Amino acid sequence: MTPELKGYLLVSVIKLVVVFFTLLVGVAFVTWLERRVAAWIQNRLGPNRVGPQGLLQPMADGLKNFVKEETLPAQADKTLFLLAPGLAFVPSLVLFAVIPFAAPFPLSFDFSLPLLGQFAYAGPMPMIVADVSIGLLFILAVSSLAVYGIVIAGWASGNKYSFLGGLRSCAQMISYEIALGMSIVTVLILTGSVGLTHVVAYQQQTVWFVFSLTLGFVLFAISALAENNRLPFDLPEAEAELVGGYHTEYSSMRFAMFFLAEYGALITMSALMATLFFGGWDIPFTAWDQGEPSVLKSLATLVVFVGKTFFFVFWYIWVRWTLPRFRYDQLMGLGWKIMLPVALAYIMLIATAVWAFDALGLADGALYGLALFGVNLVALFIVFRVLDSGRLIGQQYVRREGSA
Amino acid sequence: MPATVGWVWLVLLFPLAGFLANGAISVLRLDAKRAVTTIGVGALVLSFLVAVAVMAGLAGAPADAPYVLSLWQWMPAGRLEIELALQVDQLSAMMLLVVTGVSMVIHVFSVGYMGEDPGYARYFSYLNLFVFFMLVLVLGANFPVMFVGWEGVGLCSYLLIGFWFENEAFANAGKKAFIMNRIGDVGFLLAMFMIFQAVGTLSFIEVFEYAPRAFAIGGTAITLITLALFVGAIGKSAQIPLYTWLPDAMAGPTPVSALIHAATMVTAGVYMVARANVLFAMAPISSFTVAAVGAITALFAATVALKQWDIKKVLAYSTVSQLGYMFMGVGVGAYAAGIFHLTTHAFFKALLFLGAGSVIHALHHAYHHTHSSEEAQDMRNMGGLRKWMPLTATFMWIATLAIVGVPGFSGFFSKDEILAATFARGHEAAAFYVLWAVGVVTALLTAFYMTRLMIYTFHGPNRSGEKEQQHLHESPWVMTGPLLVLAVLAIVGGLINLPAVLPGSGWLHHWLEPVTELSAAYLPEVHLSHSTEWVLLGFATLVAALGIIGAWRLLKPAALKPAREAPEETGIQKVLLNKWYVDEIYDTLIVRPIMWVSENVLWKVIDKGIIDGFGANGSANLARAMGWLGSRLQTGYLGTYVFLFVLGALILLRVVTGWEL
Amino acid sequence: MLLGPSLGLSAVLFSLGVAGVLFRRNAIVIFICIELMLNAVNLSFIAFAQQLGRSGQVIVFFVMAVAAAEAAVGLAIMIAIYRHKDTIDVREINLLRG
Amino acid sequence: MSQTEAVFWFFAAVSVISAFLCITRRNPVASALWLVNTLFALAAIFILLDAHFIGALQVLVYAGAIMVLFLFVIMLLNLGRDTGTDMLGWAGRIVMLAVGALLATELLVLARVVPDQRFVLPAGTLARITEEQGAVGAIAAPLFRDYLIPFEITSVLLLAAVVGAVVLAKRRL
Repeated sequence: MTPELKGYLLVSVIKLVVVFFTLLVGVAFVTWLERRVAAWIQNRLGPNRVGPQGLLQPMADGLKNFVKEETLPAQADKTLFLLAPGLAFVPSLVLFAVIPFAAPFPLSFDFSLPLLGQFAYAGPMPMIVADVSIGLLFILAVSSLAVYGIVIAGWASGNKYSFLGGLRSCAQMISYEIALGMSIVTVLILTGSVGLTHVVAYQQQTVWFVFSLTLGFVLFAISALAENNRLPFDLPEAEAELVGGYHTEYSSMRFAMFFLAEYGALITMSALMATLFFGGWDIPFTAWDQGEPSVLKSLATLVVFVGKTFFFVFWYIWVRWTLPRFRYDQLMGLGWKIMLPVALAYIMLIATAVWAFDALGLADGALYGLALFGVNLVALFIVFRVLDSGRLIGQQYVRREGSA
Repeated sequence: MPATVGWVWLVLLFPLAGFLANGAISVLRLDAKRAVTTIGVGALVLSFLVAVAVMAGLAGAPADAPYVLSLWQWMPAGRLEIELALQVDQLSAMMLLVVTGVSMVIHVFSVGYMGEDPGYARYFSYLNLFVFFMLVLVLGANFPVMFVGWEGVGLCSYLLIGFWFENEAFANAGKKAFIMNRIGDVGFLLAMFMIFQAVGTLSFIEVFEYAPRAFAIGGTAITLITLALFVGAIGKSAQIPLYTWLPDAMAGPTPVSALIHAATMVTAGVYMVARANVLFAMAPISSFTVAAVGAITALFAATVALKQWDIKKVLAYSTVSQLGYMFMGVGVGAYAAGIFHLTTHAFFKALLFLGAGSVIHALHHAYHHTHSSEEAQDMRNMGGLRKWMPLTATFMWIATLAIVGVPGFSGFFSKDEILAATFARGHEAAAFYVLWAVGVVTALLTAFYMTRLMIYTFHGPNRSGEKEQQHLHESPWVMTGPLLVLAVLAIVGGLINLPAVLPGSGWLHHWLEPVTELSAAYLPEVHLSHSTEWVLLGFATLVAALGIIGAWRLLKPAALKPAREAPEETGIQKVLLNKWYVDEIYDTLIVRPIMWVSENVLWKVIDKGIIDGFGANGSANLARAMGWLGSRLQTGYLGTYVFLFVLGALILLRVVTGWEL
Repeated sequence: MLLGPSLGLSAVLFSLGVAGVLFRRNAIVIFICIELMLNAVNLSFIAFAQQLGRSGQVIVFFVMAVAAAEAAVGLAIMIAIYRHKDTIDVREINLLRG
Repeated sequence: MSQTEAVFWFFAAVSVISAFLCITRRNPVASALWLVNTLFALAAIFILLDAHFIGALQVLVYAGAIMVLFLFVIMLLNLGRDTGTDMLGWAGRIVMLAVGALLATELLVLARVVPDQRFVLPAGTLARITEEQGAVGAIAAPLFRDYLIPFEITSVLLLAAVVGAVVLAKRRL
C-alpha cells in the first residue's frame, strides 16, 4: 500500500470514529432533550436529578437497560428477532456519512510508524466522512433500507400487534419515501449534481434552498416526520391501538437499540434538512467561510452546522408535543393523494421555472434564487389557501346530513 | 416574404376551427343555430379577408420564386423528407381567392337553403372542413400535402353527397363518388412514387427545378408520370371514363353541388395539371391526351345534357363539359387560359347552381305545402317561373349568357381563349383543328341546352299545378344576395384577362407568368394574327347566337307535359335521356364480371375452398390435433415445465457453444 | 478489467437462480429466484458496459423498471391466487392440466 | 491481485454464498433477506465496474422497493411460519442441483468470450466519463438521447403494471 492510501485510510477511520461517537453522544443528549422539552411544553420539570439539570440521565437509562433481562418470546423467529434492532440501527447512522458538516479542515501530514510504515496526507481534509459522487442517491437508497429493521422486528416477534405495527410502518415509510425523494429532486434540478458538497456550495453561491425551494422544503419536512415515525405520523407504535407497535416484545438493550436508531435517524434527518435547505455549514451573510481553509473556519462552520441541526431536532420535539396523531387512512391519503401529486407538480413547476429563467438569460445568483422564491410564494399560496384550506384530509369523513 | 403572405396559415386555421366548433355543436346536439351560422360563415369571411391580404401582399411584392411557409417536418424517413409546407405563388394565391370567395358566397346562401334542415350544424361543419381541405390542396408545397387535401376534399364530397344518408340512393351516390375518386387516386399515388423514384424529392419547387435534368423531353418516364397524374385528375375532375359520379353527386344539397361539384373540388384536376405544367409540357403525348380527353368529354357531356329533365343533372353534365374545356386548354399548353376558364366557370356555374337551388327551394316549399310528392327538380314540373321569381330568373339568364359565351360576359373570353389556343396549334398537327372543331360544336350544344333549361324553367306556361302556384315565391335575401354577387362576377369576371386583340392587357396571363414560364421553354411559340383572332371571336359569337336562337325556335314549352303525364321517349332521345347508357355499360362490362368473379371464383373457390379450407380451418384443425397430442404431455405442474424448459436451454447451449469445453 | 470474472460470477448466480426455480414449490420463492436470475443478467450487462460503452447500463436501467413492474403484477397475481386457493404452492396450482 | 480484484472476489464470494442460502432456506422471509444480501454485494460489484448510478439504483429500487414488496406480501399471506419445507425430496434436490451445475458449466464456457477488440473502449473510459459528467450524467445522456423512446415506453409499461396490480389485488374495485 502506498503512503497516500494509508494516510487516506487513517484519516477516514478517524473521521468515522469521531463522527459516529459524537453522533451516539448526540443521541443520548437528544433523549434527555426530548424529555426536558416535553416537560417544559407541558409546564412541568422533567428529569433533573441525575447530574446537573439531569444531563446524566441518559447514562443512567443506559445502565438500567444493560442490566435488565433480555426476553425472547416463544413465538419469535430467533435469528431475525435478534437481527432486527441492528438492521434498524445501521442505516440511520450510515446516512450521516455523506453529510458535510463543516468547512474543509487544513490538514496534511507525513510520518512513519514502526511496523506500519509511512503515512502521508496532503491537505485540506473535507469535513465529510465519505464524499461519494452519488450523495443524494446514497441518502435515498440507504433511507429506503431503514424499513427492513422495523418490518422484520414486527414480524419476527410473533405478536400480532407488533406485526401490524411493522406492516403499518412499512407501508407508511414506502409511501412517504416517494414524496421525500421527489422533493429532493427539485434540489437536484437546481444544483445539477447529486453530491451534497455541491449542494452546499451552490447554496453559498446563491441563496438557501429554503427560499428558492420553499414548497420543496415543506414537503421534505412533512415526509421526514413520516419517515422517522414521529408524531403526528407515529402510527407504527401508536400505544392506544397497538400496545407499543413493532417493539412491543423487545426489552433491555435491544429495545434501547431501537431507541438509538430512532433518535439517530432524527439527528440525521435534521442534519439533512439543514444541509439541503439551510445551506449546511454555510454561515449566512458572509463569504468569509468560503476562502482558504483554516482551523478557525472549520470550527466556526461546525458550530453553525450543529446549531442548525439542533434547531431541527428541537423542531421535531416541538411538533411531537404539539400536534395530535393522524388516523391511519388519513395518513395514507395524505401521502398518496396529496404529497405525491403536489411533489410531482412541484417538480414540473421548478423545471419550467428554471427553463424559463434560463431562456430569459437570468444568471445563477441571488436574483435567480429570489425569482424562484416568488414562484414558490405563488405555489405555496395555491397549495395552502386554494387547495387545502382544511378540505383535503378530513373531507370524506364529514357525516352527510340526514344519514345519522 | 411580405408580412401578409406569412399569414397564409390563418386561411387554413379559420375553416378548421369552424369545423371543430360546429362539429362539436353537432356531436353534442346543441341547439345553437345562430352560433352555427356565425361560426360557419364567419370563418369563411375571415378566411377570405386573409386571402385578400395574402393576394395583396403578393401583388405588392412580386417575387420570382414562390414563398414557402414550412410549418413542420412531417415525414422524415431516409431520403424522403416531407415537410408540411404551404406554397404561396401567383397560381395558388389566385385559387385561394376563388376558393374562399366563392365558398363564402355559397356559405351565405346555405344559411337560407339549409335553414330548416335538422343537420344544420353537421352541414356547416362538413362545409368548413371541405374548405379547409380544398385550401390544403391549393396551398400544399409538395405532392403529399396536396394529396392530403386531395383526399380530404374527396372525403368531404362523400360526406356531403350522402348528407341525407337516410335515403339509400343518396348514400349510394356518395359511395360511387368515393370509389370513382379512389380509382383516380391510384394514379396520383403511382405518379408520386415515380416522381420520387426519378427526382428524389416531392416538393414542387425542387421537382420542377430538377425535372429538366431528370427527364428526357417526351421520354417514357415523364410520359408515364404525367399520364398517371392525369388519371388522378380524371377521377377528381370527372372526365371520361370516370365522370359518372358527378351527375349522381347531385344527390347532395344544392349549395354543395355549387361549391364542390362545380366551382372548386372538381377543378382540382385542372389546377393540378396547371401546377405541374412543366412536367406536362415535357410530355407532348400526355398533353395531347389531356386535350383529347377534355374535348371528347366536353362533347359527350354536352350531348347528354341536351335531353336531361332534372335541372341539376343538366347543370352537372354542363359542368363535366366545361371541365373538358379546361382540360383542353391546359392540354394544349394554354395553362393561363385553363385557369382563366376555371375562374370564370366558378362564378357562373356557382351562380347557375345556386339559382337552380333557389328554384328547387321554392318548388320544394310549394310541394311541401300541398303535401304533394312531385319531383321538385324536374323541369317538366316548372315553367313560367319568372313570374314568381324575377330576381332568380334574371341572375340565371346572366349566368346562361356567360356560359354560352355571349360577348361581354366572362365565359365568352375564357372559352374563346381556349379555342384560340387550340386553333393556334393547328399548324403543328391537324388533330388540333379537330379538337377545335369539337370545341366549337360543344359550344353550339352548350348554347342549346342552356337555353332549353332556361325556357323550360322560367318561360312558357307553369306546370307545377294549380294549388302549388299560390305557394311559389321569390327566395329570401340571404339566397338572392349571393346570387347578385355571383352575377356581377359572372359579368365582369372576364375583365381580368381581356385578350390583346380587344384593348385588354391579359392581366391574368401576366400574373401567372412566373408559374407558367417554366413550361414555356418546351411549348412551341404560338401566335395568331389579330385578324385570325377577330375571325375566331366572330365565329364563336355566331355559334352562341345560333345555339340560343335554335333552341328558342325549336323548343315548344307550351306542348310539354308535367312529369307525371310525360310520354315514353324514343330513339336517340331515349339514348340521350339515359346518358348513352354509360352506367349500364359500366355495369355490364365491369361491375357484373367483377361480381361474378368475386362470388364464383374468389369467394366460393379461393376464400371458402382454399383459404378457409386449407388455411384457416385447416391450420385450426392441425393445431387442434397437435394440441391434443401435446396435451398428453402436459401435467399442469409448473415444475415440470421449467424442468423441460431448462433441459431445452441446455441442449441449445450445447449447440451454441459447440462440443468443446 | 474484470470482464471474465464478472461473467463467471454472473453464470454461477444465474445457475443458482435456475436451480432454485427448479426445486422450490413456493411461488413467491420461485419469484425470488427469478429476481436472482435477472440480477445475474444485469451483472453481465454491467460488465460488458465497462468494455463496450454505456448502453449496457441503460439496458440495466430498463431491466430494473421491468422487474419492478413484474414484481408488482406478479405479487398481485400471487395474492389473487392465494385468495382463491389458500395456498401458493405450485403443486396445487394445476388448472392448466390438459 | 490488485485491491480492486480483491474487493471484487470478496463481494463475489458474498453474493454466491448468499444466493446459495437464498435458494436453500426453508423460510421465505429468510430467502428474501438472503437475496437482499446478494443484491447488496452485486451493488458493490456494480460500483467496482464503474456503474455508480446503477449501483445506487440497485439498492434503491431492488433492495429498497422490490424486495420490501416481496417481504410485505410474504408477511401478508403469512407464509413465513409453520409451512414445513417447500422443497423437493432428496433425490429431486440432487437432480436439480446437478441440472444447475450443468447449466453453470455451460454458461462458464460462454463466459470465456472475449469481445471483439475493435469495439472495446480503452481502459478507464467509463470511469473518465463518470468523472466528467457525474454519476447521473453519465447514464442520463444515452438514456434521454439514444434510448428516449424505450424510456417513454417504459413509463407506459409501469402505468400498465400499476393498473394491473390494482385490478388483480383489490377485492372489490
